[in-house]
Amino acid sequence: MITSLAFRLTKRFGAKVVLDDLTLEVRGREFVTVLGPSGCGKSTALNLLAGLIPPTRGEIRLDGVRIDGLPPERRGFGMVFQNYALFPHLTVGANVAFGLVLRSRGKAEIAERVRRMLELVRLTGFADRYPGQLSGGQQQRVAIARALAVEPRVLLLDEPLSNLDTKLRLEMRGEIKRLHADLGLTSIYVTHDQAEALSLSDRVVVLCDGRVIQAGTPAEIHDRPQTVFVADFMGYRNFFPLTVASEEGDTVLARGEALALRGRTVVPLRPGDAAVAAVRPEDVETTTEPPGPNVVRGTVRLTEYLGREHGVEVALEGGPTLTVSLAHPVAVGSALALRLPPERVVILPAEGDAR
Amino acid sequence: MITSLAFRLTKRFGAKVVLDDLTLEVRGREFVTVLGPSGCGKSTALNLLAGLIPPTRGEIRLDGVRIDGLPPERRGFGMVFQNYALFPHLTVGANVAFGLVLRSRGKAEIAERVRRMLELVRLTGFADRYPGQLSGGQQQRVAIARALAVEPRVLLLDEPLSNLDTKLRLEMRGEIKRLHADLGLTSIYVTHDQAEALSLSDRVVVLCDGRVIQAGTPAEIHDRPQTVFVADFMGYRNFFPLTVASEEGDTVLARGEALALRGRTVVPLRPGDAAVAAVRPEDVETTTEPPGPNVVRGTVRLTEYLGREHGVEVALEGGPTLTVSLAHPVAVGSALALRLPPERVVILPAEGDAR
Amino acid sequence: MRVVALLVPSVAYLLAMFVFPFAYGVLLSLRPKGGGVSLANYVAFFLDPWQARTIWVTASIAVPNTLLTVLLALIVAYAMRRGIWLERTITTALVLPIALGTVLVAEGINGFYGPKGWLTQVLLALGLAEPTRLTHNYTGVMLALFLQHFPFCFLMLLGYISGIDPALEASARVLGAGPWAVFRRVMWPLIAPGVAIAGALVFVMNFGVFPSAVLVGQPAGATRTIAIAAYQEAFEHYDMPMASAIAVVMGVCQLAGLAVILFLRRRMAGTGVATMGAGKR
Amino acid sequence: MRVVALLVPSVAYLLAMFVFPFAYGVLLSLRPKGGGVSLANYVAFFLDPWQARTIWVTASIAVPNTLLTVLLALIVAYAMRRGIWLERTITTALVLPIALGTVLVAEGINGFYGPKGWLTQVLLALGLAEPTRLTHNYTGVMLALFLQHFPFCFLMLLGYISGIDPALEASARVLGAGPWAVFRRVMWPLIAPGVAIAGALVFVMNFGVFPSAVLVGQPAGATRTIAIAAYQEAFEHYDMPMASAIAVVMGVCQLAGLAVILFLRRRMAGTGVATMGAGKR
Repeated sequence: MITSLAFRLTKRFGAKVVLDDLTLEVRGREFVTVLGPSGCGKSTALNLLAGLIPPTRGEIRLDGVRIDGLPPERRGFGMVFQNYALFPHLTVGANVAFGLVLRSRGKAEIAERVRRMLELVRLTGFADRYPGQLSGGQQQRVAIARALAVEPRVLLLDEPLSNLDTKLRLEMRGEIKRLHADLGLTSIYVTHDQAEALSLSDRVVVLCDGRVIQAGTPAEIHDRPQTVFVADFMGYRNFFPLTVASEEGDTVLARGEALALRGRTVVPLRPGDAAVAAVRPEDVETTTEPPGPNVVRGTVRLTEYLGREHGVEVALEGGPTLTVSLAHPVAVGSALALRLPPERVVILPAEGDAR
Repeated sequence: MITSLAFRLTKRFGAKVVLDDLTLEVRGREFVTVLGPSGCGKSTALNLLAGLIPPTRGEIRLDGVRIDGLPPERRGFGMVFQNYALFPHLTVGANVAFGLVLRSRGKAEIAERVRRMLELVRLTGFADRYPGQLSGGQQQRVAIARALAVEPRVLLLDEPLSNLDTKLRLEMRGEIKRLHADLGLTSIYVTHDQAEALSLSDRVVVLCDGRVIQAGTPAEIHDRPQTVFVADFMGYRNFFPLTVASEEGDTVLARGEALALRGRTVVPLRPGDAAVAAVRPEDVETTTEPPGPNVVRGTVRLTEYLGREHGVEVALEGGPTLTVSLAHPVAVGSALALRLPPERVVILPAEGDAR
Repeated sequence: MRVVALLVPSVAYLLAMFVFPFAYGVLLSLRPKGGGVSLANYVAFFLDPWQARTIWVTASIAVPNTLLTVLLALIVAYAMRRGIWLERTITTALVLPIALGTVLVAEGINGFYGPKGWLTQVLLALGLAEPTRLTHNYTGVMLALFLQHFPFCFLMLLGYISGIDPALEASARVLGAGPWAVFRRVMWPLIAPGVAIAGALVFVMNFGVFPSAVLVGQPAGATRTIAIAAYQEAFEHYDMPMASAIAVVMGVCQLAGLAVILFLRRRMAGTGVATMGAGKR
Repeated sequence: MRVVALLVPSVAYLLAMFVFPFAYGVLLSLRPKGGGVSLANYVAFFLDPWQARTIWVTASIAVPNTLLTVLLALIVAYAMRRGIWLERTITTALVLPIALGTVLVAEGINGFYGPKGWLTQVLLALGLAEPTRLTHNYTGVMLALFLQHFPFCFLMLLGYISGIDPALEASARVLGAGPWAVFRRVMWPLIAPGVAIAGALVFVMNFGVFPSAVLVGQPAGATRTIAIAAYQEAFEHYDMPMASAIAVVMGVCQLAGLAVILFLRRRMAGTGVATMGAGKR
């Protein structure tokens, strides 16, 4: 069990800055997710931590001791790769035993530990198969068992679910969560999927162009995004550029040509500031209230059946489009009055280049 | 505009039956989705329709005329591939113009049509770029523009969104929906993603091991799955093997050692039949009712933050695990009383090998 | 760092081993037997028609043979791009000549195509041919070079072509392209760089033709290639500086051929017919 | 169907072209000059020590040279698996000998390594060596074969090794494997099939050595290889049946070498050290 993994890393490839002073301290048993779009530097960060590529500048301390000088094989980490990276010439059992054999454990101990690991990932009886004979989900479970077999001080996971089907992804997400909790692991998880980040993590770090945009608990990131970029990533699908009209505490009223919205602020705003109002499709509700701030009217343009809900695209009077999620079906062309609850609207500073 | 595309196709590779008499009639302007796990034969079906591989047996009729003897270039279909399959040596404009050039259209007509197509997929100004210079989502849009440029009689889409990020996938789904509606297309869409199938389709065909398991509107498939396989695919995550105790109309009561559930049936069941009760995590609610049919008690074992909801795994008294989705957080270890509303529980026949 | 430290000496030695002999040859060619430093050897070569015409002789073998080899290899490799029946057997048969070496190929050619060979006898028996001479002349050298270089060229192109994503072809078909349009508009532009490389390699090997020209050719006349001229100076007249000069002339001719191939490739790219990265994704 | 119809005749012709010469040779070897059908040629070859010892001479060149070439190529290709500085230049330098042909390589070797060559003179000047003879003997042939076959072998192995998913190595490192353990436990088992193929090819080419054995070797003695014996029968004594018999003996030796390589590869696979599909995913 470790107490903390602290690092501060910069990586350049030629003139391109891939990671710009990424600083983070992960506590023991914590599950931290690095969330960002492809190319934001999140996989590079994981490779730097594992020692697979050298940092341009920076340090890594495990329980206060610098480990950035150590080669990967002496860091005692576990890593799960996006494409599984199982050894194709070894059986499942030999794959899981790989790290233990290198640590010169006794034969009986290795056999017992491999058995336990396969049981843990629910693959008892698969020890003699080869990776090529397994399905994607089974291969991913072997990769996890192999990384866990050596009791890693820190478990690094590089988009481990992105090659799986939707259904399998959901199942494996639960599996990872369970293993992390049951085994008391310290995990750093890299993904571009917000649902994975929210459901798995104790803490989420949102990365963009090699820089941390926001970090916090899943609830903080989900409910209190500080930039349009984070809000967009967190499922706010409606963005309206407005101007702040008035403020009281952490609530402001913002106006534009077509609509006026009252909403929460996370970053302080002053009257006259350019702002962007963000709202999720699920937070919009139908209403019978008369038009006014936070109540809008529009015409249904497109509907999408989503099982329990109906995704509806509404053309608002005055131009903008609002995407909403309703419990009951509506007909294309019909008129709707909608309320955007102020406690669910987030007013963010408009930053030209925040994306 | 076509009136109907009817086919009946069987495909064997050696001894393996990949498609077993897949029969379907697609009407003009219809959006039909073939849904199934990987390896179920859905991509093979699309390749047979396009003429890229010959069927072992069967026929394809477009508006009553047999077209299965025609080579792919004479069927007049459009196809969008999972990996985009853009021509890397041609510019975006030349890619989109490809089919028009082969049809010997005039220069001015081609230029105008390419311009309109790129506008349609919101890529105006990208005509002179090469595919390698575009992001995944942009490449996918070029692939769609290229397929649409020739005004295909039928548009075939082979998991077109599976290589994209979560957020982009959502955006492109809307885009495809919009194009299908605006242009009056007839589309056949292949996917393993239930959300895509539900949101896009007029009709969904669920395929398993080359055979149709169930076909119907998205709502039918979603609300009235006929087998455990379909229910599993449609997000029913809780399955309890029970025995039917009594029936009244399309409602039955089923019992097991740990719980008794009243629920809807889709396929008729008789007392004594082995059955499986299926319920979605979102349909379970907390309750204060005393224990009885459809009311269960258990202990919270694991929780997952999902943004607006909390995924909770509950160990029920008597053994089984129930996954539920609650609006408010609960602590691990706390006791819960839960109600499984009878109108939301589906009782299905137990079929040993239905998966 | 450690890797570099280990690598530098070995790479340096390899470079020395491979490059120095040629640098040595160039310097040697400038020191004619008579003494001093001059271009005398080159002047002598170009003024002696018996020597100078070897350039033309070699080119008349190398150029058509390169075109023929590349064209046939391209056709066969393209037809086999999605795998065919007995692929392994056929590939093995094609690689036999490499494995068995120049001499045995030459002997096989003499036996099969020679005046008493099977082919001639079968053709004569069928009344299909006059007794034509196919060996110990230009034709014999062409056959030998083809047998030796076709397999290389074929395997290179097959690797190149089968690396192209099959979805590109499928996509072109659905868009309305027949087999020929698929080749011309999609596959050829993607294959062209590979064809240029294969062609360059075959040309350079053809231009250096030596054993075949001796064994199944007419080394004193119609197939007296420039390599034979160099060989005679070096190992019959023991005039190493002159041999080196001839070798340098040969190298320049090979470079000229490569330049032409590169020029053609670039022109095709310029007119939009060719190339923008190979098919592998 | 149409494709098959087009392909069958061309493939048939190619097979005929490549396979028949060798079938012809085998039949010819069974019809000795004296007449009749017998094994007389083979008996004569094995009873004449001057002829029979060419097998031993050839093997003593081919076997060590194959081991040396494959080992060095493997080391360099493995070290270069993730690309290195000046890769293009180094690769070009290595390919020069192929391009320039056997004769020029031989000449370069004589010039560089010969008694008056640069290497000897530098070594002498530095007082580092006795004036050793490096050419026109066993060493000369070894050098020439190495220069010719190393590039092939290196490029084949580099292609094979760089096709292995780098994540496998990364994953082994993180699991606790140092560079040597990575090679022994992960990379070598995956590379072994490629090494076997490259070794087989180099061995077969080495065993057929002819021009190098003549030009930089001692063709009348220490480097009188089996190919030289065949050449002399065919083109000096004009005894084609005898030459064919020698060629068949050579082919059998080559096959025996291949069998040994395949046996070694299979044994490694059996003990779990090697192979289960290459690295490409």
